[in-house]
Amino acid sequence: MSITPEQPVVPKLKYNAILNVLSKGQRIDKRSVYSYRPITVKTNVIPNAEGSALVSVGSTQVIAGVKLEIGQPYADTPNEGVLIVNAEFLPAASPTFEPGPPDENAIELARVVDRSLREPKVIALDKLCIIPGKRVWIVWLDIYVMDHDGNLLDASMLAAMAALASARIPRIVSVDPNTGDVKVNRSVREDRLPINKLVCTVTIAKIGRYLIVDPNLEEEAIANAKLAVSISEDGLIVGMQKMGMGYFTEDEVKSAVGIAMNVAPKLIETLRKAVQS
Amino acid sequence: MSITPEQPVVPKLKYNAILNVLSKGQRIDKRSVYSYRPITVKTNVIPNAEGSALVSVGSTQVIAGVKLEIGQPYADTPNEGVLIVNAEFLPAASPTFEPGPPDENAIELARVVDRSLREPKVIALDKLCIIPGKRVWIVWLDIYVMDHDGNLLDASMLAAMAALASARIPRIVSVDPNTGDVKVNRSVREDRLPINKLVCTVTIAKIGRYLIVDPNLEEEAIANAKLAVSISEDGLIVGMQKMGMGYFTEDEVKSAVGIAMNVAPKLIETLRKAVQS
Amino acid sequence: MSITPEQPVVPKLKYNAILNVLSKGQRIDKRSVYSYRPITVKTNVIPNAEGSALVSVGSTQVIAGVKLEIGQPYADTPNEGVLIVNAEFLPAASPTFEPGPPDENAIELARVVDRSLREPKVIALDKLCIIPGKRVWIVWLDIYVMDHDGNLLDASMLAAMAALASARIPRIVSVDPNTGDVKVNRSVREDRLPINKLVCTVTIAKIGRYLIVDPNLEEEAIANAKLAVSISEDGLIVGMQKMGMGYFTEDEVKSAVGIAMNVAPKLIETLRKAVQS
Amino acid sequence: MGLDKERPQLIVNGRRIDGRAPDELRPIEMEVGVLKNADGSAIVSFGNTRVLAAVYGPREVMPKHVAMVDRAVIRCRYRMLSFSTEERKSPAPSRREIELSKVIREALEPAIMSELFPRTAIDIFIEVLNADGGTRTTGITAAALALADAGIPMRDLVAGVAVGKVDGVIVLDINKVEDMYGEADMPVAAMPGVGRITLLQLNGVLSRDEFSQALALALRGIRKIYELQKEALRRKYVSTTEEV
Amino acid sequence: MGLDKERPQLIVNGRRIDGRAPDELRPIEMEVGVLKNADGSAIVSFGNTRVLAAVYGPREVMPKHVAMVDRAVIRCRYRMLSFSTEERKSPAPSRREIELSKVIREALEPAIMSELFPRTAIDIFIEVLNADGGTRTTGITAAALALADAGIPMRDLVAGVAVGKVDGVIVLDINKVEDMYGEADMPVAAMPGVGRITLLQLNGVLSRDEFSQALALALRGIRKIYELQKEALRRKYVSTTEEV
Amino acid sequence: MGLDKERPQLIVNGRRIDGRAPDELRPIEMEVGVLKNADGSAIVSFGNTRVLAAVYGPREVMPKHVAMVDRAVIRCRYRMLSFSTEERKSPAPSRREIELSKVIREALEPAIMSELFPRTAIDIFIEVLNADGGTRTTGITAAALALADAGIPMRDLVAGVAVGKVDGVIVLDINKVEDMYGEADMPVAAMPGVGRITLLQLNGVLSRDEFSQALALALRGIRKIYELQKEALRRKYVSTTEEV
Repeated sequence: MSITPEQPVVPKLKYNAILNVLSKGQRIDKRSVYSYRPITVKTNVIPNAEGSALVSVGSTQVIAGVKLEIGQPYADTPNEGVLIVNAEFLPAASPTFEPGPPDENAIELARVVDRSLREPKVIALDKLCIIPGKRVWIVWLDIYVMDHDGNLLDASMLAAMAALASARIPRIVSVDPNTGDVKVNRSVREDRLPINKLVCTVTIAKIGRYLIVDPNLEEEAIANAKLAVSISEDGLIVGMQKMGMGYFTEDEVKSAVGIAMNVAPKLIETLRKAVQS
Repeated sequence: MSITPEQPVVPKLKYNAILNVLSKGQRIDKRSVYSYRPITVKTNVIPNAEGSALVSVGSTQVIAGVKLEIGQPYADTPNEGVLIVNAEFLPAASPTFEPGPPDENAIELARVVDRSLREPKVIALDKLCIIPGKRVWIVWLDIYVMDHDGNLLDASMLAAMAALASARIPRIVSVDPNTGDVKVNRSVREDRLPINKLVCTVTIAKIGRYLIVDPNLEEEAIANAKLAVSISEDGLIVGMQKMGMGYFTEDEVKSAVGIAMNVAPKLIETLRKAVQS
Repeated sequence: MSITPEQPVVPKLKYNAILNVLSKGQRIDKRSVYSYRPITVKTNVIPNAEGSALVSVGSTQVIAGVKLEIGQPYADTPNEGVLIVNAEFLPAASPTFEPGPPDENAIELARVVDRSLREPKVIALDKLCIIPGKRVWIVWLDIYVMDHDGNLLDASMLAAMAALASARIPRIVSVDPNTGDVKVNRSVREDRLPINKLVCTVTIAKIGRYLIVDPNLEEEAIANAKLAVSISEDGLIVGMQKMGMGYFTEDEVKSAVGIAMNVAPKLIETLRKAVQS
Repeated sequence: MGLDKERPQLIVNGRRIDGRAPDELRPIEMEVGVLKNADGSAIVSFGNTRVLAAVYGPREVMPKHVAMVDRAVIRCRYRMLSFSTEERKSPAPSRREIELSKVIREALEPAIMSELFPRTAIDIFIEVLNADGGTRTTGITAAALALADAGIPMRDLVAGVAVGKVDGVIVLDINKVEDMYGEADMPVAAMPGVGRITLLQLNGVLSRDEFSQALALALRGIRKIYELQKEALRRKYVSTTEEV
Repeated sequence: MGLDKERPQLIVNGRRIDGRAPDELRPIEMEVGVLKNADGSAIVSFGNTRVLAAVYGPREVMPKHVAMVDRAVIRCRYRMLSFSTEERKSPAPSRREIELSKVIREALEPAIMSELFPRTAIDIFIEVLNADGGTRTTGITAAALALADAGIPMRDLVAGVAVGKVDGVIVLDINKVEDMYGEADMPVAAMPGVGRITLLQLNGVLSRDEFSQALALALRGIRKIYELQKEALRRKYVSTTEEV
Repeated sequence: MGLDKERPQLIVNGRRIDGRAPDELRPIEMEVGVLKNADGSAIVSFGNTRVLAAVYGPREVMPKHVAMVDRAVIRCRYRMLSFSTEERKSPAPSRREIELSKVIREALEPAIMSELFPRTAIDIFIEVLNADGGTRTTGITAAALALADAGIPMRDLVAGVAVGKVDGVIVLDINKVEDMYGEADMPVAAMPGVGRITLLQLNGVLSRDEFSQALALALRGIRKIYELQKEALRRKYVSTTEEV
């Protein structure tokens, strides 16, 4: 059962203050309406992961890791590797998060990231086949939210993308096509995980009648609704998700998409720098 | 832990009214003590199921569906198909049902249906072997209670039986006895699922000292206990289950069995008509 | 989440009484500080188990059973059998135990028993290989606490050890090294499960400044902490676990180990007698 | 989308695999008030996609601490019955079902006047009987009818449909095959009377122009479905009145 | 009941596979008061079937909302220990165990004067130590003794036994092999002193005559078990008194 | 410890596989106050073992019945992130994680002045980011810093380290390879300022002398770690002051 969540209490004064600066094209933290908080991306932070990244967007912190394991392909894609995305909101990240299996918010986040990677074929899964129909690389992408100050999705997508793009594949020592036995030496990592293109999400929040990007926790608390737009480096829309209990008009949706397409290249650039280094 | 259930509150007036008409051989809904409410059986209501039936008994509604899948036989019956029966009480069906995995009542219902099908060999499981010891048809029978107005078991058994008897087996395209690889074309359904005989259950409720069949929800609320008798079309007793917190005397049990054997042929006839059409 | 447990309420009077006799080197049940309550070990109490033992230490009762099944070895020990230890505190055993999956106390107990068996190689797992890399004996050791009057670990370890040492292996009728097919006749049991050495645990409780062995339920309720020392029949320390919310000084730890090493041979002797008969 | 092998041609001579024009809905059936116990209920079919929705409430909340002092809580569960899909679906709730329960709830929340019923719950159960594409939007359409049938005050009905891109063409109300082999699947729900989009997801790849075109097509389809909803409610109201 | 291959002959010269006559019970042992902590307890064996029952209560109910204002709630759990069966049983509760917990509770409810203890719980734990057929009826027999041992007022003891049809013969107190290869297994429980049948299940196929015959045989067996129960309680009472 | 095949030689010329002397700690890093939302937090690394600890509290307890009238309840969870290990770890809590959550809680309880905060909860979350041996003791060391960072009054800090026996030699601060192929792994935690051992486990085989030697080595190592803890807290305090 999905249930109406408890609404965070935002004092009227605060609410008015946020709206007031928005009416002047500003944010309470001095940002412009279409700009992000400072972003940092650190890759290869987890020695045991084949790829990893720690991302901060303002005070929001997310860590993502990639583990590569040998497994069986899906029956309908016998010559392709498999991508599995999970997300968890650590109870460390917020006083309101509780320990336990991922809730609907974490599941939604993981599934939006998953679709945004899968649909534009971000990973070249066709290059991850080891024995056709029998053995392929399974790409486990695990995302953990460590500190929650709003806009978890965009931070998670950046961490996911950076972890994938910096991942390297362990050495395959031997392959027996008959038995399906594949021996791997995990202590040696060689080729990069093959990536076709970079993707990011841009989350636009609607507060009153205003649209802003990268809402922080206070802004999210008073936002009517959010629209996340996934955009690939070649400028296509590769995913979309309306979130929250409010609505958008057709015009608002179109504006939001336009804003997202303007902002996305900067995020893609940030990613490119982080994974090249 | 099985726990004493909350007793539905039945006003004393109602209770006396029901008992009063019963003492005259009647029911509050004008039925005679040994007659069923109107029964409808619609088969093939679910295109994606190999067999399906929607049954109503008065206002009680149950839907059952059969899915056929390729799988492995049990080790002790290597040349037989496998039957798996599940039942769920949808939260839509009653204000007292909660979402979640099947509770003890749903599990008991599924197991009584299962035994009533298994013991008299209703399905010719021996004809569902594809590769001896390796591949057989798995018969998944899923029962969902949609609207609860009493006597869920008899309605469920009717739906289950009708779904099975109207099911058709998907075409097997190829079989490789060595690898166990079986290819199926689900878009073409051919032979009927082989059925040896039809079976029904007749549930007798005890209210005060009176025995009645097909109790509705109000009658169940004040019944001391129920006895379900499963009967095959050749007039044998193929299952039995006492339910509820009360008891029966030896004489009451014998009377109940007699009533059930008298009533069963009508239910079997209803089933026969529904699955022939 | 592990959570501070509810503290049992021990009347001040009782507490003082226990401390008072301890100060004279005595226990409230007349035992000396380093002696166990009466111990009984009955083996082969469960006909369907390959090995079993019912152990009582005072009023504490534990039953352990061994089931042997054919299964696959772990990838890193292809020529060895597999040991799996589970423990459950039956709700029958104490008014404070609730039905459900094992809690952290039962899991800790099982894992301490497991390590105390695994590290000193109590079972000759290398003799339980049937087809190298493919088929080995799986040793399922299940421990159930039936009545809780303190010191569950030592009683459980005695029951586990006695069940293992009295277990006999079912007859293997046929082995097909190619298919991995192994036929077993469970109605005939032959060789003993190969045991390299006997092991016991000695649990020392700290009450005030005093160290005692085999605390009963009342003593456990007021103990600051416990130290369990696992000792093999050849006098080595093969495991250790500090339990409880208190602490030990370095000297207390050393004293406790000394006490345990003195007491262990008596427990080993009790075991030896029980499994020889 | 996946499943490239044996991919069928989805558009032939401007017609879709089931013969429809690109902007054509499947045959739609709606029946309101199909259950006795539920406060409101409806079954809606879009072609072979068939969904039951049932509503209980406003009613007492259990457990109590879930209640809110200023509004009713909306609880929503979307599920697929085991036999509704081509391969049997395990009855354990999938991650997909958990996500869809959330987005469906968020698609209905803007329409329900929940502020009128503080400290209560409104429970919405959506059971997919047969799945052939567009189950979430069919479910939203059915749930809106069930809410109305339960007499719960709403700002407007909510109707939904999935548009998509198949063989390069933007099409309305995609079915399972089009979803599986197409380039994009975009479910949309809206309150047509007040012009509010309450659900919007995109699973696939679109250019900005294609997106605008798809959104407009969805909103046109939704308006047609909305008319069918109002007619179904009228039918129910008339037949109930006649019975009296 | 499946497993046709290598099916043994179950009746030879009028004797059963373990040498018993058709209407003969297995050796029965009963011990009352076997646990220190439980308010009442008993171990009962029918041949190799061996079951422990423990009772706590009447006691405070947690969580409180489960309590009833006019009676004690009875909570009952039937379980098989992992090593009690030929193949190791997984400790996760099976559907069979969940069903049996319910029918056993319903077999005991009519005997317990729960109306004397409103707002409390009576907890019954049945642990199958070794399973060789008839575990539910052995469990009911043990639970009745444990309830009596706990001093809980009862209208009568409850005793149970499984009858069956093997090789065409109606037999009393079937064991595992007879259950597995026989034509029918029918567990029955009753309050013999007052003539009330509180559990009745049939797993198999019987004619109407065979059913009547089987039921009568079960009730005769139950009367014998009932005498053994009373003796076991007397023994406990005497030994307790002697200790004093 | 298993895995006998291809067992590497662990001590060569008195040096360990990573070049350390037997009584040498790995490089240790500690950072306090790494999270914004948590009341206290720290990341501690022992070589490649890297653990995050976060503390919330004292705060209101939910559900309420868990609260204690005379003290704060301590709740503790130890977890390994999925990618922290060589083979991906399933996110379902393992029995190992459940046991370690308990022993870590019991290692911290003696230090926390929980009697000052009755009816509240102090929640400790330990997340293993990368595992290379000694994760529980690294976690305890980090948790003590997080508790101090949260301003929770403590009797002393708690620091921990795992000692072991490899190739017959007693060594300090064992890493994963030494744990896997060595003869014994003995995690120890203590409050060094007051000489109290709060965690002690042995997984392996030791003689009595070896045990005494190992315990003494552990306590020496713990004292060094304790100094680093105090320094890390001082650093945090100074930098915070400077910011002001």
